[in-house]
Amino acid sequence: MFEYALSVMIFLPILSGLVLLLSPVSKGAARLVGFLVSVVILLLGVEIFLGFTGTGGMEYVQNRPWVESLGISYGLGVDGISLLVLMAATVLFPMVFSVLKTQSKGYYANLLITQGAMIGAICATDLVLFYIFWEIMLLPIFFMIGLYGGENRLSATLKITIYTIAGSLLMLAALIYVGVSYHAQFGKWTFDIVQLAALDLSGGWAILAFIMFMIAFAIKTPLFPFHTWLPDAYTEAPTAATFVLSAIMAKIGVYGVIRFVVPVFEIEFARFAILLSLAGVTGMIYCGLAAISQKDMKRMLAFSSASHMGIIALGVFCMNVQALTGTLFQIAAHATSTGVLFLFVGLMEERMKTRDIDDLGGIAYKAPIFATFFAITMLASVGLPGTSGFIGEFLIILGAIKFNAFIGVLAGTALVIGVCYMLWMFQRVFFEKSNARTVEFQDLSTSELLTFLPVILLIVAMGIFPQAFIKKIEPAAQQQVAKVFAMTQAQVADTKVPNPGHNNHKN
Amino acid sequence: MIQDYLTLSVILFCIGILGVISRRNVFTVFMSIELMLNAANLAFIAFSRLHESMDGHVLAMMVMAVAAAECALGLAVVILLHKHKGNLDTNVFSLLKG
Amino acid sequence: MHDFMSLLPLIIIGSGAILLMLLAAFEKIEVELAAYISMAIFGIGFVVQLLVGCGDQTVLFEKVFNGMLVSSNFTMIAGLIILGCGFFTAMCSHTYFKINQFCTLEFYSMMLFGACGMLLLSLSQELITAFIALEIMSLAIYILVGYDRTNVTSTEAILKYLMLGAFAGAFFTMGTALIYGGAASTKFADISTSIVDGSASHALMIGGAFLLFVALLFKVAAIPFHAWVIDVYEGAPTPVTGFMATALKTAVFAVFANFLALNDSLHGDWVTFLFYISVFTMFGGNLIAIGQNNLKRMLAASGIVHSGYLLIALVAISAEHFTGSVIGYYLAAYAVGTMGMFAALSYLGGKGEERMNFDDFKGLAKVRPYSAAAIAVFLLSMAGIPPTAGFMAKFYVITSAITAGHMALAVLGVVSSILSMWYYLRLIINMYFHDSEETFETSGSPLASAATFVLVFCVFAIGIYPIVI
Amino acid sequence: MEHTANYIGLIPLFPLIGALVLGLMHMLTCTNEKPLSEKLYGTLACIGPVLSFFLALVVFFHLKGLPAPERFLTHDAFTWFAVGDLHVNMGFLADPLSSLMLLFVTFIGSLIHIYSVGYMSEDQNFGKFFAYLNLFLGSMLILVLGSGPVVMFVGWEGVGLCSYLLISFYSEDTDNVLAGNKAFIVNRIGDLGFVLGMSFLFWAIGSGGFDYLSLKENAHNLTPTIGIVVCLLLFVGACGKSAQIPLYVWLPDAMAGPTPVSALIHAATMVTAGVYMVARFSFIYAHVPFAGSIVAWVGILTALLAAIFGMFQRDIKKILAYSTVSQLGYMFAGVGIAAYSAGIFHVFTHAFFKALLFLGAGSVIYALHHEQDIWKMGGLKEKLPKTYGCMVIGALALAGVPPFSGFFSKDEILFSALASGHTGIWFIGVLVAGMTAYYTFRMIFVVFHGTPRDQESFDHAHEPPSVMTLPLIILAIGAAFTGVLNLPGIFGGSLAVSHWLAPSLTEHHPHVSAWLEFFGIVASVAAVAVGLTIAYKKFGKGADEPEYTGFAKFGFNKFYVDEIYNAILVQPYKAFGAVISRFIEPNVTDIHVKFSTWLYKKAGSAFKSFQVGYIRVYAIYMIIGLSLMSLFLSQSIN
Amino acid sequence: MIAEGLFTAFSVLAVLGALGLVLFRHPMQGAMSLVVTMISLAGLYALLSAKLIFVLQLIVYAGAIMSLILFIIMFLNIQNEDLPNEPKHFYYFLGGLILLLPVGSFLIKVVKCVPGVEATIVGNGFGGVKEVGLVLFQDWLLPFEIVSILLLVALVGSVVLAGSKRRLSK
Repeated sequence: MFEYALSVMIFLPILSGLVLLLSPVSKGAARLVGFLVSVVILLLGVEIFLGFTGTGGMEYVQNRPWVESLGISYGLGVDGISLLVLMAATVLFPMVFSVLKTQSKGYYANLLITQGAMIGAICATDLVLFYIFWEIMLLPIFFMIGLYGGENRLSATLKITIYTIAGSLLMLAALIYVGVSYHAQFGKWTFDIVQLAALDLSGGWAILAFIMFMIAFAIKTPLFPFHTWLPDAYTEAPTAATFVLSAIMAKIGVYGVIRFVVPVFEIEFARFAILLSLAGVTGMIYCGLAAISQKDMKRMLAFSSASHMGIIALGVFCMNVQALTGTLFQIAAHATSTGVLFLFVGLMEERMKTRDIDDLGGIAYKAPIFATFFAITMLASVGLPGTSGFIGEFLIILGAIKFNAFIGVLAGTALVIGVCYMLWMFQRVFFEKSNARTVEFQDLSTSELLTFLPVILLIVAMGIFPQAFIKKIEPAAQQQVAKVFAMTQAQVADTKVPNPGHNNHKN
Repeated sequence: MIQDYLTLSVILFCIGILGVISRRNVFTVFMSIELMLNAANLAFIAFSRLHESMDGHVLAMMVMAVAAAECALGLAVVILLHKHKGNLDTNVFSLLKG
Repeated sequence: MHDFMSLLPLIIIGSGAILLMLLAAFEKIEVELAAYISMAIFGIGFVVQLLVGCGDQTVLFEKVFNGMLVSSNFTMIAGLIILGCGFFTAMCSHTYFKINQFCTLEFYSMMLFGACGMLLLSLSQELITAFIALEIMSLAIYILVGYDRTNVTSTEAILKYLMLGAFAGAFFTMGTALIYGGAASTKFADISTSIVDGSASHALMIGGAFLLFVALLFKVAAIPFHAWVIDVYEGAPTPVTGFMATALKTAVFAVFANFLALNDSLHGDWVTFLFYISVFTMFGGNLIAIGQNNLKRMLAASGIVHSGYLLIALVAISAEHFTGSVIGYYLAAYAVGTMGMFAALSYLGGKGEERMNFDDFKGLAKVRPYSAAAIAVFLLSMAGIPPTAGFMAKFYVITSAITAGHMALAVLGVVSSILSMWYYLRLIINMYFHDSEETFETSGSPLASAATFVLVFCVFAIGIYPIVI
Repeated sequence: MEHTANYIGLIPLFPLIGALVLGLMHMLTCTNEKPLSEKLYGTLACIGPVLSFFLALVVFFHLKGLPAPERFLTHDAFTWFAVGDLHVNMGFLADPLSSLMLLFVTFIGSLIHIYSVGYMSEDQNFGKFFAYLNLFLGSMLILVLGSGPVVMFVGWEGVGLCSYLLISFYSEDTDNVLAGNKAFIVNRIGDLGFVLGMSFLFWAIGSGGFDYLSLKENAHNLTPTIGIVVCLLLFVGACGKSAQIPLYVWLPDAMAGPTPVSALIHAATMVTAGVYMVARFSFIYAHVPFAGSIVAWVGILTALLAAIFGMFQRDIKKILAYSTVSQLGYMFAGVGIAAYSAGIFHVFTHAFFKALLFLGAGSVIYALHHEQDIWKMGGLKEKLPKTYGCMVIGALALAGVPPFSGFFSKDEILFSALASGHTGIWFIGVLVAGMTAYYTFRMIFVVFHGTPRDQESFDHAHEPPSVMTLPLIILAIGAAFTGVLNLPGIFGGSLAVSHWLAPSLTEHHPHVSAWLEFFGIVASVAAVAVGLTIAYKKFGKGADEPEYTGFAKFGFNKFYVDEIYNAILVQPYKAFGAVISRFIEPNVTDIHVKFSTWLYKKAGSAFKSFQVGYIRVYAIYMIIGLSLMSLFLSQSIN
Repeated sequence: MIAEGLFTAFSVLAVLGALGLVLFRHPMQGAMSLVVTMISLAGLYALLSAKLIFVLQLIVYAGAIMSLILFIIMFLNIQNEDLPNEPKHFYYFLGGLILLLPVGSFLIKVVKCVPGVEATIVGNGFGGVKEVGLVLFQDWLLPFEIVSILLLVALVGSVVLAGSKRRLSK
């Protein structure tokens, strides 16, 4: 009975969001609807997670031809690569609805639409379908930032929107190129990623297409140096939008690379892997350094999120199963930790009307529960063992060492850099003397406590029993890496391509 | 010798263009366009002489008809302009720009 | 019989035009009624066109018209678009002329005559017929543009359009002459055969086609023949602008494609030429649109950009098996979006088109959320954001370009649509992210708004069910 | 070869459960008007450690019951994560080495819990303190029991976290929090080394299973270069955790925490984790003596440096802190020269006497109401006789005066250095022994002898409650007599501990003449005696703080190492961050956005200005295009 | 022989007339010179033995259309002062010439490519009314028909634009 689960998960939120937008209901009702819908999605998501067998293939597949003349089909499916991203997109949303109480109708409606679109982008197995959802999921963000954002929200929303659309339009050309060259090689039209993987591309246009794909995903992720929209957007955006952007949308950028770029462009990918991984590491260090000198908590978290995305992306480029699995795991882990952190900051802003670190202090004495939750989340995001953050980062660093010792060592510095700014912030906000502003700080109410508790538990559980997740995603990663390796080996056999991925076949 | 006719028609055509781009007087511009149409007609006739088929003549007649229609409309517009500004300078009519 | 059937829409429109003209001559009816009548005529024409359908490439009345009219799927699509645009234009005009009082009955008959010319143009397979049809269309449009005789700007608009249009027409005739000289005939079929058997003089074909294209490119406002379009769009009454922007462009592109597709070697000669033209058109159009503050001017410029995309499609057509599906689909998508914009403008514009600038629409979403949403949808469709029709159209165009081996053209097209993003979003930002100074009170009939929302539906319908392909 | 014993998984579990319970209780009730009673907290807090201690005893005897080569108890709780060849089990390994650590960690841990019940009374965060303490003990036990490097790393980071939390326990005071941050960050730098070391180790020999026993089997596949890299990286981790050059700077500041914490974490257990780790990886270090000697030299130099600093400190806890660093240096010297058992044995004894000294110092501080400056104390021996006695024993042990425990363990190390030909290390070791004796008894004399320097606080001073003195006494006994556990042959002993540890270590005992051994003992004893006498001469009768001049001033300011680090690391880091976010981000990275926006606007206005509105000009545009095209086309026709 | 002479004469006249049209300041003179051009064109048509077109050129063009234009010029009675004064129009003329050089050379290059065969003697009926009429009504029926629509549009249009003000709809 769950074969249509994915379609429901995609279109239920979108439609209900549209209905909310078009119908004159009160904000309370809108919030209720949003909450219920997101809970339904959550349940479906959990069902999918439990029912997922993890054999490395697509599951919950749906495939309907849509435009026969070009072989575009309405194809959905989940595999180990998309599973955890899907979880991130499904599990966290009810929290948002239950925490953010006092927002307008459009706020909740946009949230729903963007959730549906993101789930669509995650589950799509057809390039064109993916692209469509990929574009749709940006629009609600555009409106949310523009309507409910901070003071210079207009420039922020323009920047993120045009920047991202520019990237994705380039991707459009690239993906059409892929489809056309498939037609040229196999004589039939298809945009189904599984079949497109059979393609082998070469020549200047292929490299150009690869670069265009990578630019699109690099902008979304964001990968250094395409991250410059991020601080403004994250800072100006309303809490929920920041949450969505940081927790899920950024991950879809990385996911896109794994799902659509790697299978099609193995050769180019292997060729550029070093460069890309350098970009990832550079971004990680750069943004980590930038974070240390931020006054605004949200901005600091924005930079920290960018920094983590750098290392997550790095895991993709290392092309061995440890790093790839680490990335897939870290996607979920970082989604939980960063998302919750941004929500916490939103809470603090709601209560104290400021995000400026200098105005805060001594919250821990007033709000031990809040402080504890914040601390756990923070420790997860700096990758302390026993929390979700450690497994992913460890696997990525491990893989990076294998891929290239130098890059691995650089990646390792993530352990230190993250701690520096986080502790500094934690000290200034939660310790030290409490001031007039923070002395009335209210601890989490019961409802908020009940909202956050499951996620906190999830963070810890993912740290202690990661195998439950890893054993579902690992086969897919295994296959992916094996395939890339095979292709690059074949390439190495005839042409001498400098190819860093050529010695990690067995793991 | 057909070439001479055609060359002449080209020359006339170019002079017509010249009139359009170098004059600001509405009438002159109109008549230059008429001149261009005439050049085209000459080419038609010359070609039909070359091909010894009379299609060219028919085409020329059609062009004449079109020219007449355009001319009628054009003159109506000229009258309208004159009502508005009492002046036939095309540069006067440049409110729409930028 | 079938020939007659496929001519039927044309006949309906023509006779409707003449009917309205007579009614106007005797001033028997009110303008509203005329609007309804013309809507009815367009509607019937549309339905008939839809019912007639038609197979591929049938020469109509071979004996009588001796192969000057040919109908095909492509012409049917073009006809549908033209008639649909006419229908919606009539709806908009009804509202528009409730607000602005300078309409007489001839307006609608002129519109029908124009549509008649367009249909002829899309069907015609012979140069002089095409020329006459072009002139019918243009003359009718000239008159509609300058319809408000009391208004100096619209008079200026008609002057510019008429003069430059006649100028371009002269090129068309000269081109026809040269082609006639080259191929000893002006019928597409004969031209094609004479090209094939090599009896046609290559140089004359080149020169003639060149001058011909100058005229056609002028009509579709390709750079560098674009300059008139912006002023004329601004000067013309809003519904007329919509009609020009959509139906006229459809007809001209129909004949353009028919002519290019008549022979492969002919098309081959012009690929490079059109390549550069389309690139310049796309980018120049964008750069013009950036600076505009008036919505109609911006839409005119964006129309230039879309002509650029259509030129890409022209570059990519293959004369062997020409279906024109890409061009048809793009025209349909573009027509729906643009028509919708003008429909919305024609009832939001207010008396004397007082609200035509970007800043006049600040905070529209707060006051009239649904209209704002509709406009946003149209803009997104023009910008090519899924799941609207504009996206699929862009998708098909780029696909055809790459399939034809013009990857560079595809990339440039994509880049230009990046450039176009800003001025579309600008209006959305004005509508949504600012507070409203005024209450957008609009008098007039609800027809235009009805048209707007129907068109919103069409945008999504065409986008999600691209049946045309 | 190894046996499974599921109960060893429980050992770390008890304190962890205790931590969870206490933490929840505190978190949920601390904002109430009246917090829960300290009795409740105290008893709950002490249950976990005590239980673990008993289980540790069980483990010990279980192992003892087995024949020596089979003394390996393992328990794989569950597969933690398995990716590709990387299989990491949440597994525990109890072998002689870990069982020894287990014993004294749980033992001393329990004692210090009990002591803290007294010491921390009337603290509003009583519950939180014990939650942290329990959490620490749990992590420490995971560290000790972990069956592989990754599991060890869990405890490794856990203890680091707890030390951060406990150092910044009095978090209202910024300095304490800063000290905590410093500790955590420096530890993190070390952990970076650990992680990288683990990664290299895995890619080298880890594919056959990533726990100690499998690694030990595959150790022979390790190429020397990779071996050196791995060893040094792991040693970086050890440096961070065990406060060796150059990462020792956090430990003195760590004294900002409550004294029991200093005793348990920063003296007895956590800081020795580095030594334990090196001993754990003895099967690798044994392969690459070069790395070992680097370890040894770093250790002994640290010992020297810390001893120098220790001689000039005025804060009683700082003195002990530097002595800890110095002793850790000894231990690393020991494990560095492949005398693992000696190093571990010193860890063992040091745990007792250093915990004793700290707790003694704690009760002094407690008695003087949180006065830590030794130059404000004096003559306390009649006020605090019990404390005084215990402290003296501890001091003797620390100074290495025979027959106290410190003497035997330290001497074992020095002797092994001598025996294995590391004469330089031995010499410095002896020197440091003398200095140790000096600064230890300087402290003792200044604090307890002479005349009170601060009469008023002297009068209020009184012996702390028995809940605090009892652990002192027990530890004193330990400090006095644990030495006999590893009596060398020359004293008719049989190196019991070394033999006990043998199965889990890879080492060989050089056989040398008894004369050499005797000479070594004499030398170190002589050095100790010299140090003692100098100390007595200077401070025995009670003296006031001398003026520090020249080298003394230099040493008093700890060679300005903190200032240097601040200047060359911390400030540049912050400045760089500021530069990036203020300048580079907007002006360099974002330049492509800015430039394209500018270009976009410019082009827009330019094209706008082309629309002049004159018909003639529009026609001219057309003709310009026309002529260009005809130029273009006239190529194509001949 | 005679034909060549006539051709030269007519073409010179035509070009002169065209130049006059472009260069004369007053539209009246321009119109007059255009008439010259048209008449000489008619002569050329005759040389090309296009009898009907010769006649039509004289009647329709030189007659009807030109007189209409002249009439309008008269009707608006343009005085010298309300003509646009175009001081620089000569420079525009030269600039235009330069601009047109490539175009003209291109077109001439094109027409040079037509086979330069001597014109054969064509049959007597060539270009006569009857023959052209037959062609017109057999082959070119459709254009002929739709031209009527075109003229209709032009008619209505000029009425709408220039006709007397009529009551606007209420």
